[in-house]
Amino acid sequence: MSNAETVPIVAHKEPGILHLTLVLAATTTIAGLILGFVAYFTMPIAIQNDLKRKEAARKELLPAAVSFEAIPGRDECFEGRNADGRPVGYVLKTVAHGYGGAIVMIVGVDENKRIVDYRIMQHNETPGLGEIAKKDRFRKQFAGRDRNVLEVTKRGEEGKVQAITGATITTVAVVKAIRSALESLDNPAPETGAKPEREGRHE
Amino acid sequence: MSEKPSPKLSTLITEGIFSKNPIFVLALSLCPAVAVTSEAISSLGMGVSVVYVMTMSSLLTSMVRKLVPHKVRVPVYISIIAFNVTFVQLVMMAFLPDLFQSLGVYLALVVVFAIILARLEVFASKNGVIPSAVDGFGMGLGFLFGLVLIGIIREFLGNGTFFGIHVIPEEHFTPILMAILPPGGFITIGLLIGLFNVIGKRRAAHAAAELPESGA
Amino acid sequence: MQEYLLLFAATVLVNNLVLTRFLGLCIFFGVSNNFDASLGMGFALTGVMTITGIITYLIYYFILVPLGLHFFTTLTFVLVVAVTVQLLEIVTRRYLPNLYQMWGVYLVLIATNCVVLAVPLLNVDHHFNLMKSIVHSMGAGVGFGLALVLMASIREKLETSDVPEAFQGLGIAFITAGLLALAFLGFSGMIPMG
Amino acid sequence: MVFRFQGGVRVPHHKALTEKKLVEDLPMPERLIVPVSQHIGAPAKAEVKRKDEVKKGQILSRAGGFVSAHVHAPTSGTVAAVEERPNPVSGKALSIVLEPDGKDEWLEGLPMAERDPQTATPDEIRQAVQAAGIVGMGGAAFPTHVKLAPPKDKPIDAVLINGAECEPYLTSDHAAMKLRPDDMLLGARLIMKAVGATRLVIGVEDNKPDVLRDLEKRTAADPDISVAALPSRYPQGAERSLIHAVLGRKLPAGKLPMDVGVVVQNVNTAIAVSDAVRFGLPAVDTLITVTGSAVRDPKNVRVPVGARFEDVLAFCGGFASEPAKIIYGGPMMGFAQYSLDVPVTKSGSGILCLGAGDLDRRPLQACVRCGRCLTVCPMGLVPTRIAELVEAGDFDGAEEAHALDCVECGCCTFECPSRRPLVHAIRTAKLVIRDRMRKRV
Amino acid sequence: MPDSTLIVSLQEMLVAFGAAAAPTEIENPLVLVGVMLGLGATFGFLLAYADKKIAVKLNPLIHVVEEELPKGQCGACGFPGCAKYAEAVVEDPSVKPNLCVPGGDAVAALVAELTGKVMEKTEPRVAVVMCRGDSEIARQRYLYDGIPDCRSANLLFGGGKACEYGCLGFGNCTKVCNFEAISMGPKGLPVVDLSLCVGCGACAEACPRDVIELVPRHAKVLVPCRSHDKAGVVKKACEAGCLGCSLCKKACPHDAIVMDNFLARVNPDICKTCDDPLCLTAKCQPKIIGRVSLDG
Amino acid sequence: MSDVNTVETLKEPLPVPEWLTVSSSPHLRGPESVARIMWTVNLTLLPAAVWAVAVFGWRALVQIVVSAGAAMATEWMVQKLRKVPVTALDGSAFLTGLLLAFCIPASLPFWMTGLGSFFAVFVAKHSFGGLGQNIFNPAHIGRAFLLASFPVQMTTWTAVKSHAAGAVDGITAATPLGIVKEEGFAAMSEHFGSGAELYWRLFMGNVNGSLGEVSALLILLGGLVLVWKRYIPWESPVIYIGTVGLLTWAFSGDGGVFTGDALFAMLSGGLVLGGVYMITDYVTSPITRKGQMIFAFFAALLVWLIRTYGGYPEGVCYSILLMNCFTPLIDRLVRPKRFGQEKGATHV
Ligand SMILES: Cc1cc2nc3c(=O)[nH]c(=O)nc-3n(C[C@H](O)[C@H](O)[C@H](O)COP(=O)(O)O)c2cc1C
Ligand SMILES: Cc1cc2nc3c(=O)[nH]c(=O)nc-3n(C[C@H](O)[C@H](O)[C@H](O)COP(=O)(O)O)c2cc1C
Ligand SMILES: Cc1cc2nc3c(=O)[nH]c(=O)nc-3n(C[C@H](O)[C@H](O)[C@H](O)COP(=O)(O)O)c2cc1C
Ligand SMILES: Cc1cc2nc3c(=O)[nH]c(=O)nc-3n(C[C@H](O)[C@H](O)[C@H](O)CO)c2cc1C
Ligand code: SF4
Ligand code: SF4
Ligand code: SF4
Ligand code: SF4
Ligand code: FES
Repeated sequence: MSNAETVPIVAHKEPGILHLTLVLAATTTIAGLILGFVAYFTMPIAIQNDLKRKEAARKELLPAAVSFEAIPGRDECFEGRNADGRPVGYVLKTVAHGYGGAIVMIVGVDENKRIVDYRIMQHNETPGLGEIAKKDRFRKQFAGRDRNVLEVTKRGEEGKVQAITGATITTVAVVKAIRSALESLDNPAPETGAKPEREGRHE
Repeated sequence: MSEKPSPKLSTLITEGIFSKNPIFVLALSLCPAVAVTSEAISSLGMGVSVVYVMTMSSLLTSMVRKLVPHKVRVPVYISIIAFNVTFVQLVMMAFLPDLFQSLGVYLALVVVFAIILARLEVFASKNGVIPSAVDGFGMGLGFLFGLVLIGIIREFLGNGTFFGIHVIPEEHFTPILMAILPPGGFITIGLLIGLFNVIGKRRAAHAAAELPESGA
Repeated sequence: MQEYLLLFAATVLVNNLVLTRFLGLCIFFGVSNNFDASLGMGFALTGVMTITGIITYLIYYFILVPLGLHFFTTLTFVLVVAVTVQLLEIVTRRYLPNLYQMWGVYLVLIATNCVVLAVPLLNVDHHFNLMKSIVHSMGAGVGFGLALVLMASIREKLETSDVPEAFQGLGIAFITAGLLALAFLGFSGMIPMG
Repeated sequence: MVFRFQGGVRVPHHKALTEKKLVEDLPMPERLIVPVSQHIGAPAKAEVKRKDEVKKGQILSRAGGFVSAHVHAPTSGTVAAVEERPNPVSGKALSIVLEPDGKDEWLEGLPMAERDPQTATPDEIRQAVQAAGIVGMGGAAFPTHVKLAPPKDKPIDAVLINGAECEPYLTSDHAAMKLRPDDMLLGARLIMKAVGATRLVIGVEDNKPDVLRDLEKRTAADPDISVAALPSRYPQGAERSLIHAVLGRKLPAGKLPMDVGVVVQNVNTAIAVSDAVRFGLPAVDTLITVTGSAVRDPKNVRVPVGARFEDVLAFCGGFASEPAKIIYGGPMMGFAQYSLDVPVTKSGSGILCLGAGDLDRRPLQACVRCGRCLTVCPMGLVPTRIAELVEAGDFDGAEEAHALDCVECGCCTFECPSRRPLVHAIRTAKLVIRDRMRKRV
Repeated sequence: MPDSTLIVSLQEMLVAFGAAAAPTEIENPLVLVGVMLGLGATFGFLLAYADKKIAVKLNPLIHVVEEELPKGQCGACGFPGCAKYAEAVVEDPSVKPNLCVPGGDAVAALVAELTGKVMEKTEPRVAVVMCRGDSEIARQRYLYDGIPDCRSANLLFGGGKACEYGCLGFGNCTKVCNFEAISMGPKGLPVVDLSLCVGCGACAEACPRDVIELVPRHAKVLVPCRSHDKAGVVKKACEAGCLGCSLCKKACPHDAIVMDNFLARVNPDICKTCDDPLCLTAKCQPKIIGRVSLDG
Repeated sequence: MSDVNTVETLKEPLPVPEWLTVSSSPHLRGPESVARIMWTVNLTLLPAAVWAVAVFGWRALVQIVVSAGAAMATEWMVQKLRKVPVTALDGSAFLTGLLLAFCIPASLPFWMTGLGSFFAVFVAKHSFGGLGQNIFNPAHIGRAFLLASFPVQMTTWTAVKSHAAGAVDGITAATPLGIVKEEGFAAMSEHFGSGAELYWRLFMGNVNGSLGEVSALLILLGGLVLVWKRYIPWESPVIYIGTVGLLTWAFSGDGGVFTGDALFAMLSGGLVLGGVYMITDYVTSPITRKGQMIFAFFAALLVWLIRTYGGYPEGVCYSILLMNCFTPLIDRLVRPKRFGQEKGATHV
């Protein structure tokens, strides 16, 4: 804010407090009204899009299921049902610390608590490095594993998850996140509403 | 500014892009220039948003300029900008959710870009609707230009792609990852500024050489 | 306690707003060519950010959230920042003239700076409680001040250096900031935030 | 006992050229140029005018106050002019051009009948020194009688005779100590008496073992006199460093030796004191070393004050090769000259002629911040910072960085691997700062 | 990717919108209007109140005056920067309105009017390098090996130039000009750009040899030399040095030229009334007396 | 002195020299020069370089040649472009290149080495004005640049020859610190042994790592020479290496306080190289002794922090770069004591 503006030399009558207040109030009100009007149209679209995306992601992670039921008391944890309404697995959100911060993912698990696939929703890993964890090539290693065969190797040992070269930390984090998801399924649901501060929100 | 009653519209635009480029010359509103330029596409998205916000804010400001008392002009102008920004946010959220996500907080921060408020104060608040809109547009274009240039360079170096398309086959290209990391942003811009200076100097030297020798 | 200390350290060093988040660059490059100004700006920013951090917290959780007006966050916060800064300027000038002498001049610059707006937004984004919001805002200010002072001391040295003409001024400032950021990569992965 | 001081450098001595040579006397030249003022302090005023006939020892210019010194005629002759003449230290100075008549006649009553030094009272000593116009021969040319009159509240317990001669090439103090050791000791005792000191230390660098041995022998019987064999390290002879090394007392910038109870005098000053007290002889000549690779016949020469370089050098056989640099004084602190038409002054210690091969023409580089200049600075300064500030034109900064504390010893520049002209920059700073101070008042 | 770390994520936004405030709720425009009105009014009131009741009133004239100053921040007025001068000239009746050198008469008149002070005329002046001994003409007396700085060179017996009055040519003057009006010419003498020089005198101040003089722009004739040496000495040192022969003085019918210790000096105020500068016809041997036109 | 003077005219007129050089005192200069210092430092690194080639084979040699060559070529090019005196042969660019080569794995593709060396000299050194003006240690900037740009290649270590048989895939082999970071101290001991055997291997240069990490012994010997020549102070390396050992011993042990393996911490990674050659770089470390000691201490603290809590197994490079940022500040605040002045009175 500069003082560059020329102030009139002869002081004419200055607007009073009420005047100033009204001008600003009017501005914000008008702005608010228009925005409210816009939001009225755009918000539903945005919400619809987002719901669709999530639904699609769940479908992909658990192809066997046709419908998903949120499990009460758990944060974003869904039970997948097939056409008969029989549970065929779970899709749930899980978080772990990677190289650059939290990695937020959703994992699809079949009814035998074996991994189907996962999606990384949000992460701060290095693009082109940690990001490889998003790729098919890497994800495929996980299919069919259960929590007992989740170990990382850097040296190509059989039966273990082969680490991304140069991004072992990311690999370990992904594995940790999945393991904690699987473990949480084994535990009873926690008390509802016990999470005032959500975990996993990261810069 | 106010002494020249009607600045030529075309110069307003070229000034914005070149001689008063907000990023390379004025060094204003630098944050997004580093933050969102690791990909060309988000640079473009940011740039277009800024063009919109600048044009519209200038336009609106020059419309209401006579009604706004001096004392509250800053909050009023800021409200006008914020209004435009929120509008962009709402629209983008509905129709371009991915872009919205990758611009993140920086889109909201357009509100406080010094360049926008500065143009409102020194130009839009003293000029008519059309010149103001054009001025905002020109400045916005300069910003867009700078952003996209940086974005293209960084994306190419750091990822080997041009707007997401692999221009060199992936197998034959080892990206220089740092280009899209924070330091890479600063350094790329630093080197670009150096390059601009060298080019500018060359051109000035050429221009001077063509002038007849001026006696003392 | 430890939680707060860690959050503070993380904000100052690991997630330094300027060097890893590119916030407040206009001030960062504009002010750091003068050492004393940088120090002053660091203090002024810390003060302003702490105060706006508190105000925005209250407005957000007691007005916007209950009324479901989240999408006015940007508009509201920016007004809070602008008005707070202007009020602070007027009030300190009147009642704390010494303080104003030292730091008041920087207030003008702060009003339209993105770091001051970004910090409240981040507070909300991280779902920080009031105490954490305060710690985070202060940490952000201190981190910014640290980066400024480092940069200023470096640029002061550069003034007597033979920097190539093409890089003089902003060019070398950017490169320096880049190398600072490269060095600050060393902190990455150190303290998780949140 | 190891005598150590802060900082300093090891310099090549280059003393072999004249170290073994005896002292020769310069034949009286055809013309002398005697600067009217040859000391620091209030300027003296000329007392003669053109065409005046003067006798040797007659006052040519009279002290302009207490901190000032007379200048006496070095020989008998005619005053040819009183005018501005080139000066080896200040560039140009009002000087008395004297044409010797060849008779070298003393003024009436000079030399006096010998006075028994034992009977001289402190006041008499001071008066004799003041009348003789003696100034410090160690380089600074400070009027000696002032140093011999310390104020009551500054008791002096020790007198240091400075025979360090740490400057490379120079051997004039060495030669004097060989030639007139007893006069030197006598002068030193007189100084002790004048200031009421109880201790006398003669500091000599250990690259003069002959003198050290000789002096030790001569003073063995005296419990209050000691001879300190100082390690050869430049600037051992600088007052502050010497006091620190010998007495362990630290003399900060801005303080005088008398603040720590010491008076420091050069060996040649001591000899002059002895001459003045015993025979009333004024300071009309000085012992200098004429040396350097470009001089055909390097010598230690006693020259009348006012002898021009040209004449002195001719006496030493002229040049062996084209000189590239001619320095008045030693190579570390001396003044480079551009003309040979300049006179030797009372406090002169040498004329050094360097050939092109002696000059260091390696290219100048930017400071690599090696910190050597800090390590060697005897004053604990940061020379490179001062130089940087000067380059940036920040003289307030230079003042805050204590540029004025610099004694211009040259250690920093000597040591700098980048060949930075640090002393030159600091001298510029001192000039500008003093200028500004003057304007401030 | 750190770049994307600031995301107020879509999810977050949507959770907020979706869960807490379904779009239907926004339908109630009263809440919205109420909040926005309230916020705007509160802020507006706070600001307005603070401004009226708390703010320290500064004389608004200061800003007005500052606006009129050229903002060279050159300090020629004797104050640290234009803002300080503006403050002083408004607040302190003893500060003259014509101190701004770059602004010249026009600004002085404005400032005088604004502050109600009496305007005195300032002569527009310009820096002139009073030396023509460039690297080809002037002789050196020694090889200077030292810092390329006029002050440092001057320290060593007055520098390498044989003439003790002339320009040393290391360009200290060029480093202090705020208006980029003076720069080193090709032959080691500084050159002043008359159209840029505002006559602030910073360069003259910086010169250790007083080679630069501020000369009224109306000056017509100058002897650009500062040497007080006698002819013999001058001739040995420089071909462009004033010999002190006083031929020009004798040629001038208006007594505009005086001899100052072997140096001819022209009084521009007398000289400006002269239409026919006879002094130029004098047989000046170094040919340095000359006509100038300093009107930029 | 009345007795001696005889008056006699001087016969031969003296040929007065026409051109004399005039400069400020002193007129005598010491023997040291930048080039001499730099090449000496290079020379002290030679044994370690030879050993690295012996251990890693010809690739190590090529790395050194490429790195040093690119550094000098860059310096030459920049100085030609800027039309300033060319100092590419003064040894400082060579040293930067050599030290960079010492910080990278032998298996790094050569073009990356060249690029890193170019970046080091161009961006970190010459954009600041060249020798003496840079803020950051060029060699370390080169390494940090390479690490940030090519993390995969930069963390793929060649196994030392004597160890190659034990490496699983022949090419990649983890460094001791890398294994400690990811799998814990015990896992590292499995690979590299423990106690005296481990120390001996580290000391003699028998572990995987970058070229300069291999032999603590030879680097230390080089350092001794430099200390003896008074080119570097002894305090900095001692404080740096010692503090890391102390902190590790005190806080990083598996069995509680004072059980950490200090010797392992001190000998592994590039700590010795960094302590001897890199925190002592004149240009990028504080100019006063006191400042250098502060620098060394905090750098050590950072090494320990990064090794213990950070994202990287090794913290030497970043610790030094981070402290480089503080160097101008330290120089601003820490001034030597002026002669004879009381404490505290010296600050400007
Ligand atoms: C700029 C930069 C970015 C990095 N990004 C990641 C990352 O996103 N994920 C990761 O696991 N490691 C990352 N690393 C590497 C780690 O710091 C560490 O060296 C690596 O994980 C060791 O893994 P390796 O044992 O597989 O080589 C990065 C390194 C640098 C220099
Ligand atoms: C301005 C000035 C004043 C001095 N005043 C005294 C004094 O009052 N008493 C004294 O004994 N010495 C005095 N000295 C002499 C110094 O202590 C010192 O001996 C002299 O300057 C020679 O120093 P140097 O040859 O080491 O440079 C004074 C010196 C200077 C420069
Ligand atoms: C760097 C430096 C070196 C000096 N070296 C000597 C020396 O070797 N011999 C000496 O007599 N005086 C030397 N002086 C002068 C002494 O500091 C001191 O002024 C002198 O001994 C006082 O005696 P005077 O008044 O009789 O000259 C030196 C001064 C400085 C600053
Ligand atoms: C003792 C010593 C240590 C040095 N260490 C380094 C170093 O770690 N990295 C580097 O690039 N140059 C080093 N140099 C060389 C030189 O100082 C460096 O290139 C400068 O930073 C370039 O301006 C060193 C020089 C010396 C004398
Ligand atoms: S700064 Fe002065 S006192 Fe210190 S070493 Fe240099 S010349 Fe000597
Ligand atoms: S000795 Fe020279 S290179 Fe070393 S710090 Fe001092 S000025 Fe710089
Ligand atoms: S005019 Fe004065 S300051 Fe300018 S170059 Fe000449 S001597 Fe130096
Ligand atoms: S040339 Fe001299 S007088 Fe003219 S503007 Fe520049 S500094 Fe001022
Ligand atoms: S401070 Fe962020 S855009 Fe200016």
